[in-house]
Amino acid sequence: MARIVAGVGTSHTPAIGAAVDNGKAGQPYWQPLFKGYEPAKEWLAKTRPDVLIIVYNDHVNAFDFKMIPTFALGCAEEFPIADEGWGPRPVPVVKGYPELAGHLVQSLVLDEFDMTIVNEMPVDHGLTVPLTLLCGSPPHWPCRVIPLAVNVVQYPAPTGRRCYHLGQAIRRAVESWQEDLKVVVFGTGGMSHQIQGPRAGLTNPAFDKAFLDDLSRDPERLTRIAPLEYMREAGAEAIELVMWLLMRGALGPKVAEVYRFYHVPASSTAVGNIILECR
Amino acid sequence: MARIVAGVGTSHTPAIGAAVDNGKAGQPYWQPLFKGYEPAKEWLAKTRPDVLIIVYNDHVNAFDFKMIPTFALGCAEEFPIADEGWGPRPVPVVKGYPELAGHLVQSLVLDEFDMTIVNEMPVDHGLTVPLTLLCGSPPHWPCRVIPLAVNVVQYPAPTGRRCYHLGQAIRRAVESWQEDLKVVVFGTGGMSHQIQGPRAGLTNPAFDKAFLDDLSRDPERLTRIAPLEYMREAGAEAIELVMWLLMRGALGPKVAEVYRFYHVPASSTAVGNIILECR
Amino acid sequence: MADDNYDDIPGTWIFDAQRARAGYHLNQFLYTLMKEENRKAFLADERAYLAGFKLTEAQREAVLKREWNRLLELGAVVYALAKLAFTDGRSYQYMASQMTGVSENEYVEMMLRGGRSPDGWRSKSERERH
Amino acid sequence: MADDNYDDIPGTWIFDAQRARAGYHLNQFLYTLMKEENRKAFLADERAYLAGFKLTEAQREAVLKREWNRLLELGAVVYALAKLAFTDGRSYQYMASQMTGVSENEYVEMMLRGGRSPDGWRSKSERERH
Ligand SMILES: [Fe+3]
Ligand SMILES: [Fe+3]
Repeated sequence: MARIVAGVGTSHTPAIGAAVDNGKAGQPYWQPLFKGYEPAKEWLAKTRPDVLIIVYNDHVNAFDFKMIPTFALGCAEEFPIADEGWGPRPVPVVKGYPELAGHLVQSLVLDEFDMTIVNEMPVDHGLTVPLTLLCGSPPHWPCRVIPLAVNVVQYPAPTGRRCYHLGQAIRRAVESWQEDLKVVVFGTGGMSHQIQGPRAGLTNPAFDKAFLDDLSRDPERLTRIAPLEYMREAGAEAIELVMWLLMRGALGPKVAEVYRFYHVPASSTAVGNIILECR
Repeated sequence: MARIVAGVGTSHTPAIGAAVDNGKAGQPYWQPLFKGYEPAKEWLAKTRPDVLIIVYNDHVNAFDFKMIPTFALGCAEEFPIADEGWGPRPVPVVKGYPELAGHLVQSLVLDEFDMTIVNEMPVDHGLTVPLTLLCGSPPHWPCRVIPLAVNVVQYPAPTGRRCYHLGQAIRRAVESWQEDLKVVVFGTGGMSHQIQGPRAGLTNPAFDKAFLDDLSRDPERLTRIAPLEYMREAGAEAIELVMWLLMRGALGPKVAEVYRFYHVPASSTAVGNIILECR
Repeated sequence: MADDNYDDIPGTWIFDAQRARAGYHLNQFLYTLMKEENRKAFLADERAYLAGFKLTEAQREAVLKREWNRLLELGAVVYALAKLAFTDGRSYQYMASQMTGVSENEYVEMMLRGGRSPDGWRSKSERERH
Repeated sequence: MADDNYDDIPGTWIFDAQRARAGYHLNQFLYTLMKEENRKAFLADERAYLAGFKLTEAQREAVLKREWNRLLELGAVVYALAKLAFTDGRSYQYMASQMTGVSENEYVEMMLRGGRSPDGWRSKSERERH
């Protein structure tokens, strides 16, 4: 039986990818951030998952405005790296897991989640920056990846509650897959950030800390945060945190926090990283 | 306040459109069918809705296999007629209602339905044949149309129960729109049909009659029909009937059946038409 | 949750995720037949046209031979497959008749008599008893 | 159901269905700036390039003048808008600084000091009291 063994929450700020790609990771601006991710990197190498389910959002790179899916599950053999305007990031192509992804779609639709099946899709920094942060710069990514793209660009994003429930359904779906697989779920984006308008640069460490605390202590409280509250308290783009709730939902009722890191700033964002193991 | 006043169930068999477009509607094969639709046509002309919400499925015309949305709501100003392989049907372009469609998406996503927003989309026979059957061949369609495309092509389609609940949510969403509008919902496709494989031509009038009966008498029973049961009893493509349940959900608890017509065959399908008024 | 025993229904192939994956390039090929210029190019040299798509050898042969049921089995979705029949100037009913192993006329006659009864076609065991 | 009082948040424009509709062609224009050849063509003759898109006069002027906040107001989505800044060889932080009315350096400094406090920015009434 396949099992989800842990979840990782992490920001996916594009500037982090650019810092690595341009050899700036050792500079004083970036050094504390990459140092803070070292333990998570070691944890993932030790955990050796077979599959990562990466919950992220596309930033108008794979999807233009013709179609905007709320939940899009990547079922392809592989996912090329998106050209976001300056050529694709120099990172390995992302290998999918079409058999398992097809099973997930089937199970989720019958479980009343209205998934969009995606058979061709480039992946942008939302997915590749977390891979870089957690896996470094290997010649090939260490495991297969199932991308789950969530619309958080056009309002309204799905509610945190809906995301949490989808996570729970993903857990059921993974557990009904016969193969013996170790699965880790990434929730990406956030933490507090506002990257547009006169309010740009808004950062709310208190909100972020409470969010990190309650991922293990009281996730139900987090599912009651209204979309507007994310925007008011933590910036318009903090709504991305609903993707962390999707990850959290997939971990089952009891988790143990095994690592946490928090840092301001990366470009205009607060950066958070947490590792939660299923208990 | 906008109100959903009635629902129409109707088949959308492409051969029906071809019969009209090629001037064959008066031939003995087709004459009984078009005669059977006359009362529904008169009913719609008398009812004069401002907006039709047409629940249908695309048949690999608007969507290729790159992306397959479970529920796609058309938010465009207008929808061109798809070229399904022999040039577009010679019928008027379909005018949308982007303001109301945008409101529906917003309301439905916050109500935890995982809609895909579609801003550009040609519409195929699934949507245009019902318009032809109910409105004839006018120079312009008599009202605006919001297309709701449901995936019933790649298994699994959404369950009947999920569709019914989406219909209920659409009713709530319409009723929270300030404008004074009369809305009619079309559920299209079906009835019993199997159009592929050694089993092609399968037709089950008893199943169809029970389905028509229970749309007003016991819709909850219909929501418990499993996907497999549609396929076993009424043909692989009878799964399209879940779109009639979506329509039924949008009508509220009490309806009166004001018209029914049933006919076999149109090409390989059984044809059904029902009109249900909200009470 | 998933009642996925649909392999038990005789005489049909359900287009699920697995079949969609197997038929992906086949369906992308069929999808191109929506355009007149592509239909012409295909008919002018079928093998050359097919060389532009990553079909399996079995899929390619089934296209060339118009083995309709085999194409369904190999992952064609019926709505895309119909575009191949239309390219040949055939009707949907012709294609359906070929799938059922009768002539187009016989198929049309069967539909006019009310279609095929579900009796004997609900499950493989019911089919065997028939 | 819908807590859609987000107009009450100061200093931001929420990209909702209505704004997406208003900005549809603007965003489709910005989307084309993902390609190097398009960026070159745009910079070579901005007005000529823009003529290929159904922008409103206000949107066109705001693009030419790089009025970043105005573009957000007129329906640009920020991720697409960033492609315009990149086309100019500018950084994301530059664009953000222009939106906040300070220099890029001042903006970067503010972020290094921990970013902007939410106090005074939660609602329009809180903003006025500040
Ligand atoms: Fe993001
Ligand atoms: Fe259909």
